[in-house]
Amino acid sequence: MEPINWHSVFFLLFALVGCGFSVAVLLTSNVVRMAFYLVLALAATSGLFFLAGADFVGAMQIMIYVGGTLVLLIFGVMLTARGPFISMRTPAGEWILGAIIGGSLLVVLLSAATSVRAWRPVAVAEGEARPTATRLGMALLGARVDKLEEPDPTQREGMSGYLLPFEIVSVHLLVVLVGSAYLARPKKRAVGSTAETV
Amino acid sequence: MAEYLQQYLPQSLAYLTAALVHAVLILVVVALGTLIFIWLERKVSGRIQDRLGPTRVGGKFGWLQTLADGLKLITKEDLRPASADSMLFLIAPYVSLCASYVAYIALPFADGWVAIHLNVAVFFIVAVLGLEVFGVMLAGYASGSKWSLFGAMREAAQVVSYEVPLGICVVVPVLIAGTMDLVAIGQMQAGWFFNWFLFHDPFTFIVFWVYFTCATASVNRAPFDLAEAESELVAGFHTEYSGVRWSIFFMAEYSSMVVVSALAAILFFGGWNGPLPITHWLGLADSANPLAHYVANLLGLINFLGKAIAGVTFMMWVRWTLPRLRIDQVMATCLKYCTPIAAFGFAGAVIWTFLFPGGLVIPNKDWVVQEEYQLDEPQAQSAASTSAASTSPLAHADSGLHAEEHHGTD
Amino acid sequence: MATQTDDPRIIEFDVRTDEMLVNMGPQHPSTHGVLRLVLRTDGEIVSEATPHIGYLHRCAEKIGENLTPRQWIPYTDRMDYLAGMNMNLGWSLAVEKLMNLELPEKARHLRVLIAEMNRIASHLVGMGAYGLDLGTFSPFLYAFREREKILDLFEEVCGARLTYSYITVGGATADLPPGWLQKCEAFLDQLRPVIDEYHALLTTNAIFVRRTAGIGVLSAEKAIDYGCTGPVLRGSGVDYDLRRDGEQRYTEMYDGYAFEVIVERDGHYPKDHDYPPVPKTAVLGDCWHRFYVRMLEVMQAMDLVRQAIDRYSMCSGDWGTPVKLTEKLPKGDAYMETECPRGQMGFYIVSNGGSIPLRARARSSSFCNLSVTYDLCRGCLIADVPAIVGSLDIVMGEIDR
Amino acid sequence: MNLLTEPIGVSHYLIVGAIMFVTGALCMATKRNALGVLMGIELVLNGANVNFVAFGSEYLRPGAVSMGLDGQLIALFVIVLAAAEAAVALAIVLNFYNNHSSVDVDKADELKG
Amino acid sequence: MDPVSTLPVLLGLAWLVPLASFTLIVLFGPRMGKAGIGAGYLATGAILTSAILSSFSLFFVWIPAYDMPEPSHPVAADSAHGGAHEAEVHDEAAHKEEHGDDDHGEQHAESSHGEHDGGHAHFDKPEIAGEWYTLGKFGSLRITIGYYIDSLTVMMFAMVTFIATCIHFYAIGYMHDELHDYVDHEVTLEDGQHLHRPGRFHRFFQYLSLFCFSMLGLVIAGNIAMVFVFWELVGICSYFLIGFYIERKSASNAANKAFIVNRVGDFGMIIGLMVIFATLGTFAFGDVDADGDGTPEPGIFSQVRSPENDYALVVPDGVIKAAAASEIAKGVEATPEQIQSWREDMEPGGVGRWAYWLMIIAGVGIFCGCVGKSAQFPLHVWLPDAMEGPTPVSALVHSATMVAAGVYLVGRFFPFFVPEVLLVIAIIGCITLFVAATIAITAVDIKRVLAYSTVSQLGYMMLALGVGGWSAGVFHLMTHAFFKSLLFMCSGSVIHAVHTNDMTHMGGLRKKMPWTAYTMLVGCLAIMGAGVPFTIGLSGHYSKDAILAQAMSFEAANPMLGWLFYVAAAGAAITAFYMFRLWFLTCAGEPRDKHRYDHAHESPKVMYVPLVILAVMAVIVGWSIYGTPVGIQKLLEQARPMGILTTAHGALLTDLVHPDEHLSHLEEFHVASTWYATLTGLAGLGLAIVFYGVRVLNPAEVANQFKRVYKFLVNKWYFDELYNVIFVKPVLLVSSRVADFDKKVIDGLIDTLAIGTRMIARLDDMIDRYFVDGLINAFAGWTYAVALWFRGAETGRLRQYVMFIVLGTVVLFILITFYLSAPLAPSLSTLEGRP
Repeated sequence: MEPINWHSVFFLLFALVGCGFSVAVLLTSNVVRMAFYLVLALAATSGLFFLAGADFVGAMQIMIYVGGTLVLLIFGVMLTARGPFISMRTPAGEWILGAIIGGSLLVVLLSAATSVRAWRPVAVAEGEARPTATRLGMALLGARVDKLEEPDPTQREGMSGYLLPFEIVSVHLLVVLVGSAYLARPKKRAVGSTAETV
Repeated sequence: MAEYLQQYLPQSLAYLTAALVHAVLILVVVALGTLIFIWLERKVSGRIQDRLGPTRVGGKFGWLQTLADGLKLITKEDLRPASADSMLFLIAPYVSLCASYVAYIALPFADGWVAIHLNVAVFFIVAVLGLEVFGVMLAGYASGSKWSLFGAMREAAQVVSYEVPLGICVVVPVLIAGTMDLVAIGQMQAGWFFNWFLFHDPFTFIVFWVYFTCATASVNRAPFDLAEAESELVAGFHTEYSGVRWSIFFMAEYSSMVVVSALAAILFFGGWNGPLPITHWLGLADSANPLAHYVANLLGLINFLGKAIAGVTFMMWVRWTLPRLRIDQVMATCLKYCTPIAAFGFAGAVIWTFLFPGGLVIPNKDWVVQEEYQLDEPQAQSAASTSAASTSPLAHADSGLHAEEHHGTD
Repeated sequence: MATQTDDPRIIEFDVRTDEMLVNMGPQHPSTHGVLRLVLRTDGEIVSEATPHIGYLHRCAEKIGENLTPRQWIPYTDRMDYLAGMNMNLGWSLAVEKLMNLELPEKARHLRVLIAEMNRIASHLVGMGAYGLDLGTFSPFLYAFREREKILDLFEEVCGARLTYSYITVGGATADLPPGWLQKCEAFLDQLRPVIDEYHALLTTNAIFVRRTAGIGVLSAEKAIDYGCTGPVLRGSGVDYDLRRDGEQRYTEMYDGYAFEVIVERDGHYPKDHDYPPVPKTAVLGDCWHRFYVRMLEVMQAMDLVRQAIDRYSMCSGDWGTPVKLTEKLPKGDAYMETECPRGQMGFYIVSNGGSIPLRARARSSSFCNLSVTYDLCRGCLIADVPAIVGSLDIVMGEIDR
Repeated sequence: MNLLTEPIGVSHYLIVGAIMFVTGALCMATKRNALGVLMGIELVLNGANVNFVAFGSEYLRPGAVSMGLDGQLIALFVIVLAAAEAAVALAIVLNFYNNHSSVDVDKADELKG
Repeated sequence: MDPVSTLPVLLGLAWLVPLASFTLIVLFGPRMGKAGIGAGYLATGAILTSAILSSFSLFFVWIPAYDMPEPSHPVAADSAHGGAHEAEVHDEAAHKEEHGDDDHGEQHAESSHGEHDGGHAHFDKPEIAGEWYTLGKFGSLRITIGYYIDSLTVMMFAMVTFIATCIHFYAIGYMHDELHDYVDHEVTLEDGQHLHRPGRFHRFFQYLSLFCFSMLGLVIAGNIAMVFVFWELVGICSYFLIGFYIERKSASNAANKAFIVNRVGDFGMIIGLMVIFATLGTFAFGDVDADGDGTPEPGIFSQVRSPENDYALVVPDGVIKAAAASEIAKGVEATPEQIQSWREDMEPGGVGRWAYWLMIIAGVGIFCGCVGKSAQFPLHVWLPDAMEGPTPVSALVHSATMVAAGVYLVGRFFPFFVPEVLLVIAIIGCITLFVAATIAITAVDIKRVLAYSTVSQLGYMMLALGVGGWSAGVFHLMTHAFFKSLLFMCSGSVIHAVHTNDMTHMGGLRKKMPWTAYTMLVGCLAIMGAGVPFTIGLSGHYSKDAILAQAMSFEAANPMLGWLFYVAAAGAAITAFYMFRLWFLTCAGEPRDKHRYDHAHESPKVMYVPLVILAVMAVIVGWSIYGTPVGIQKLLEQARPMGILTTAHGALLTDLVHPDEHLSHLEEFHVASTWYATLTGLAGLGLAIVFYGVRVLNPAEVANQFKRVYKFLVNKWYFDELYNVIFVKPVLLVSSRVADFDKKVIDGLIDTLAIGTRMIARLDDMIDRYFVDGLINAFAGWTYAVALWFRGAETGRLRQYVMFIVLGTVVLFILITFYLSAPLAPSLSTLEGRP
C-alpha cells in the first residue's frame, strides 16, 4: 500500500467540510443556520490556508473573518430576527434558474481549474517552507524580502511593496467605520400609544 | 511518537494513533483543569465569603466535589425546549468547547512542550478564542428563549468590541519580542524576573492590566459576565440548558480562563521561567543532557502552571468581589478606557523599544532584533526536536510535505 | 445610550430592532419572590415594564375575619416575613387602639427595642439582596451572617427565627430572657465595623455607584403621588417618618428617643456618624439614595436599640400582659399606621362587638412602592430593571397578603 | 486516482474555490434575506481567496512559478476589505430594516424600471 | 462448429421463421383457435424459435469461434507509463494476414494493423459475407439476397429476437381485449355510438411477425439495396401497427405522419444509394466473389478503406472517376497515378474536392434515411405521435428495434462516413437529444414521455457515433433496447391497469402493482445510468459513460465544438429528471385519481414475467460474462469496423479532428466523464426528488413562473406548428391561389385598370401620410419601444441582477474559452510551458 499522504488527507477533510457547508449555506432557508454553516465553511477554509503554507493568512481568516465579520453578521441576524425573516422561502422557479445558471458556471470554472497542466500536483521538495508572518509584515511596510534576488532593480527596490495599498486600506477602514456608524446612527422615534397609559 | 510507533504499525495507523494520543492528552488537560478550577473557585469564593466551601466529598477539602457534581450533571435529563432550533441547540456547547480546546494546541506548557509549534501561535490563540463566542451565540439563539437571545446579543457585542483592545495588548509583547512564536517569546524572558515583559517598560506594565481586563471580558467572567447575568437574564445564554450540555459550557468557560491566564503568563510573566534563574544556576537548562533538560522543563511547567493558576485565582477574586457592569458601561469601558489605554501603551512601548532596545533594566540583551527564521534554527529547532511538534501529524500537515518527503517516495 | 427625555413619548434608539415582550418572573431570580414584570423591550431598552401581582395571595385578610385578633398575629408575621416583629406591632397597636388599651412603660421600650432590631435585620436583607441584583454575591452573605445573629437573638426571645408572633395585643408574649440585653449590646458593638465593610463593598464601590447613581430617579412629587412611603419616599428627599409624624398613639412609643429622620436636607444627610459621601453622579431619588437611606437607617436603628436597652433596663415592672385569646372587642373600628422597614404599614379593624372582628385589613407599603416601577423602568436598560426593583425593596408576601 | 496518497495541486484548491464561489453566487441569487445575500458575498470572496492563496502557495508549486507573497497579500487585503464591506453592508441592512420593517431584498425594488 | 458454414444457415433460419409465421397467419389467421388466439401462439413460437437460433448462434457458434480483442482500456498501462497521451496512440505499423477462402461463402477475415503502443496484440475483425440468392443482374448492377455477418449482426439478432419474444408474450396478455368484439371508446360514430368491431388479435400478430422478419432482414442484409428493401418493409409494418386502431382519427393521422415523414428521410437515402451505386458500382457491404472467379470483388467498405491504405479512409477510385467524368470525357486516361493526383487536388474546384463532396453527399444522404427512421431532429415529430399504436408495438417497434435501425445503419455504414458527415451526425444527434429531453420534462402522457426519452436517447447514440465513438454508440443502442422496452412495457402495464395515459391521474400505484412499479424503477435507474463510479452499475451506466467519455475526448480535440459534450452532460441530468418525474408521478406519492386508483390492479403474469426478465437484463446487460472477458462491449470491439481506430481529420474542415475511440479510455477522460455522468445523473435525480418525490418545491409554481418556457416545451418547441406553417400551409395556400388566379386575375383585369387610376391618386396621398410622416413617427416609436424593452431588464430585483452577472460571467467564459482563445493562446501557452 502506498503511504498515506497526510497533507492530502487533511486537504480532503477541510475541502469536504468547506464545500459541504458552503452548499449547506445555500440549501438551508433558516438564516441563523446559514450563518452557522458559513462559520464552519470559513473555518475549514482557514484550515486550507494553513495547509497551503499561509499560516498568517489562515490565522487572519479565523480572527477577522470568522471572529469578527461573522459575529457582526450574526449580530445583524439577531437584530432583525423577527419570526417571518428567519426562514424566507425562495420561489421554486428561481431555484431552478439558479441551479441551471450556477451549474453552468460551476462547470465552466471546474473545467478551467482542471485544464491547465501546470496546476496539477507536483512534488515539491521539502525545506522550502518558511514562516510567512515576517515577510508579509515587511511587504506591507514596503520591503519585499522575498524579492531580494530579483534581477529587475525596480522590482527589488521597494517598488513591489504594499505600503501604499496598506495605507489606503487603513484609511478605507476608517472611512468605512465612520460611514457605517453614520448609516446606523440613532434616530428619534415616537413611542405611540404606550406613553399615555400610565 | 509517530516515528516510534511506525516501527510497529503501518504508517497511517501510526500517525492516527499519535494524533489521537495528543488529542486525548490535551482533552485530559482541559477536563482535569476544569475539575480543579471549579473546585478552586468554590474554595476561593468560600473563603472570600467567610465560609468553608465544599468539605465533604473526597476528604477534608472536598476536592472530589466537582467530580460528584459532574456525575450528577451527567445523570440529569438532557432537556430540550420545544421552541428550540434543535440541531443548533445540541451543537452549541460543543462549538464553545472546541474553540477553547483548540487554543491549547498552540499553547506551550514549558520550553518546547507544545502540541504544535506554530510560528503565529499568539495570533492563533487569540483568533481561536474569539470563536468561543459562536457557541454562546448559537446557544442563545437556538434555545428559543428571549433571555437566551439577550445573552447572546450581549455576548456578540461585547466580544467583538473587546477583541480590539485585547489584540492591541497582545501585540505589545509581540512587538518587543519580534515574533509571534510563543516558545520564542517565552525563551526571551529567561533569567531574572526583571526580564519579564511585564517589567520591560512602564507601558507593558500598564498594558498588562488592560490585557487582563479585556481577557476577563472576553472570557465572560464577572464583572463582565453579562451574557449569563443571572439577576437580569435568568441565566443568559444557557438558561435552557441542563445536564451535560450545561456542564460543557462550564468546561469551555474555565478552559478559556486558563488559556487567557496562561497567555498572560507567557506574554508578560516570563512563561515557564521562574523569577530567579534557578535552572541556569543548576545548569539544567543549558545542559546537553536530555534528562537535565527534561527536569528543567518540568520545573518550568510547574512555574508556568503556577502563574496560570494565579491568574485564574485573580479572576475569581475579582468575580466574588465586584458587582456586574451594565452593558453600556461594559462597552464604554472598552471603547473609552481599554482601547485608548492599550493604544497609548502600544505607542509608548514602540517608542521605548526604539529608545532603549534592551528594555528597562538591562540595556544589552542579545535577542533584541531577530529575524524569526533565524530564531527557528538554533533555538526553536532544538526545542521542537524534543517536543511533540515534530511528531504530530498536524504538524506534518502544517509544515507541508514532510510526509511526502519521508514516506511518499519509497 | 438611551435615557429618559423630557417628552415621555420620545425615546432615543440606536437602531430600531424588533420589539419583544418578555416576562421577568414570576420565576425570575431577581424579582424577590413571585413578582412578574412584563417588559416590552427594544433590544436592551425597556420601553414598558408592567408589574403583575397576585402570585402569593393567601386570603390572609379574609382569614382575619374568622379569627380573633391574637389568633391572627401569626398571619401578620407572614405578610412582611422579613420584618415580622414590625407587622405584629402594627396589628397589636391597631387592636389596642380599638380596645383602648394602655400598656406599661416597659412594654413600650421592649417594643421599640425589638422593632428596631428587626428593622436592622430587614435592611440587611434588603442590602444583601440588592447586591445580588447587581451581580455581586459576597455582600449578600456578609449581610446574612449578621442577620443570622439577630435571628439568634430573636430565637432566644420567642423561639422562632422568622415568624415570631412575639409582640401581641397587650404587650408581648414573654419578657426578654436574662442576659439578653448584654448579648444584644455585644452584637451592636461588632456590627458597627461591619457596616463600614458594607459601605466599602457596595455604597462606595465604583461599579455599584455606576449601576445605581442616576438610575430610576423618583421625584418627590411623584413619590407622594404614588403614595410611596418609607425609605423609598425618604430617598426622594421627603422628610416624613411615622415614628415622628405618625399618630400620637404610635409616636408616644418613641417619646424621649433621640433620632433624626434619615433624609437629605440641603444636600446633606444627618451627620450622626462618619458616613461615606454622596457620589457626584447620584441624583436625589435614584437607586443609590434609596439604598443609602436604608444603610443610614441601620445606623439609626442601632442607635435607637442602644437607647431602648438603656431605658428598658431602667424600667421595672410588667412587660405587658397579653389579652385573653378570646377577648371581646368593643364595637367600632380602628386604623393604625406604623413605620415598618418598608414604609407605612396600616392595619384596620372593624368589630361588631364579638371576639372575632368583622373586618381585618392591611395597607401595604410595598404595594404602593411597587407601583412606581412602571414609571421608573420606562426607557431604562434591562439590567436596570433589577436595580430599580431591588432598590424599592419589596416583599411580595406583603403585597399579595 | 487515490486522493489519499497523491499530492495535492493547485487545481484541487481551485476546485474548492470554484464550488465556494458558485454556492456564494447562488446564495446571492436565491436568498431573499438581505443577510443571506451578504453571506453569499462572503462565500464568493472566500472562494476567490482560496484561489489567491493557492496560486501564492510555495507548497503547491515551486517558488519560481507561484505568485509567492503576492497571493497571500492579496488574500489579506480581501479579508480586511471583506470585514469593511460587511460592516457597511450590515449598516445598510439595518437601515433597510428600519425603513421597510423587513429584510426581504425583494421589497427593495423602488428603482424598478 | 465452423461459423462460416453454420451461421448463414442458422441466422437465415432465424430470419425466415417469422416470415413463415406471417404467411400462415395471413392465410389461416382468423381460423386459428378461438378468435384467432392461435395466431398469437404461432407468432410467439416463431419468434421464440428465432430467439433460440440466434442465441445459439451467438453463444455456441460465434463466441467460441472468435477471440475477443485485447483489453481496450489502456488505463493501467498509461498510468504505469505516467505520461500524457496525445493522439499518437496508434502507429501505422500495418500488419496483414490473409485467410484462405473456404467453400462457397467468400469469406475474408481481414487483419487490422492496430498495434497499440500499450503493447496490444493486433486484432482482425471477423466477418462473414456472402450471398444466398441472386435476384437479378442488370449490367453491373446485381440485386442479391446476401448476408454480412459480424458480431454486431449476431448480437442484434439475439437482442431483437429476445426482446421481441418478451414482447410477444406480453402482447398475448395485453391484446386480450381483441379476442372478442371490441368496443373502441375513443371512436364515436355519427349516431353517437361507440364503434363496435370484431377483434383483430391475429392481425396484430401477423404484423408483428412481418415486422420481426423485416427487422431481422435489415440486420442481416449483405448489401445496401437489401437494406433499403427491408428498411421500407419495416416502415410499412410500423405504418400498419401505428394505424392498428385505424378507426381512430388520431391513429390514422399518426400512421400517415410516420409514413410521410419517413419518406422525406428515405428520399435522402435514395440519393445516397444512387451516389454510392453510381460511383462504386456495387451495393454489397463485404467482399463477395460474385462472378465466381475466386477473387472477391471489393464491397463498399473495402473500397473506402482498403487494406492497401491501412484501412484509412480514402476517397475510392470510383468516386474520383465519377468526379473527374468531364476530364475523362476530354480523354484524360484514368491511370492510378492520375487518380492519385486527382485525389490530392483538394483546391476549390479541384477534382479531389468534388469527389470528397460526393462522399459527403452520399454519407449525408444515407444519414437522412437514418434521421427519418431514428426520429432525429428535424424529423423527430412522427415518433411521439406513433404512440397511438398499442403499447407492445411502442415497446418493440418504436423504442427497441425499428428506431434503432437508423442507428444501426449509421453504425454499419460508419467506415464510409468522412469526418464532416460525422460532424453533421453529431450535431443532429446533439440537438435531438436536447430538444427531446426538454420536451419530455413537461409531457404528461406517460407514453409520450417515454417516446421523447427514446428520441433523446437515439440522439445520444447519434452523438456518440458522430463524435467517433462507434462502440459507445452501438453499445448504448443495445442497452437502451433493453431498458426502454422494459419501460414501455411497464407503462403499458400501468395503462392497462388505469386505462389512461395521463400521468396526472396516476400516483401511488407502487402499492397496487409492485412488480410493475419496481421493474419500472429498475428501468429508470438503468436509463439514468445509475451505478457506483468505477465499480459497478446498471447497463446504462456503462454505455452513458462511454458516450460522455468519447464526447469529452472530442471536446478536447475540438474545443470549438465543446458544447456537444456539455449539452450531452446536461441531457444526462435532464434524462434522470424526467424519468424519475415519470416514476414518482406514476408509482409514488398519493393517488391523484381515487377512482382509477381503486380500479388499478397488477397485470397478469404473462405480462409481468417479461418485465422481470427484461429488468434483469437491463441490470446485467452491461456486464461481461462472469470469469470471461466476454461481454457486449468486447463483442462490439470485435465488430468494430477496420481502420476507424485512428484519429481522423476533416479534409474540408481542416480543424475538425475525430479522436480515436481508445483515447476516451484514457484516465483523463474516462474518470472525468464518469464523474460527470454520475453527478449529472444524481443532480437530475435530486431535482426530481425535490419536485416530485418529497415535494419541497412545487412544479406548478415553476411552470407558472416560467410560463413562456413552459408553454414552449409543452408545445414541443412548436415543431408541429412550424411544419404546419412551413410545409402544409404553403401547399394549401398555393393550391387555393392557383384556383383563385383564374377567378380573380383574369376576370379582375378590367376592373383593376379602372380602379388603378384611383389607386395611384390614393397612393400619393398615402405615401405622404404614412411613409413620410410614418417614418418619423416610427423612428420615435422604435426608440420608445426599445427603451421600454430595456426598462424591463431593470427589474429592481437584486437577485436577478446577480443572476445576470453570473450569466454574463458564464457567457464570457464560454466565449473566451471556445471562440476567443486564439488571441489569448500565447499567454496560456506560456503558462503551460513553465515548469
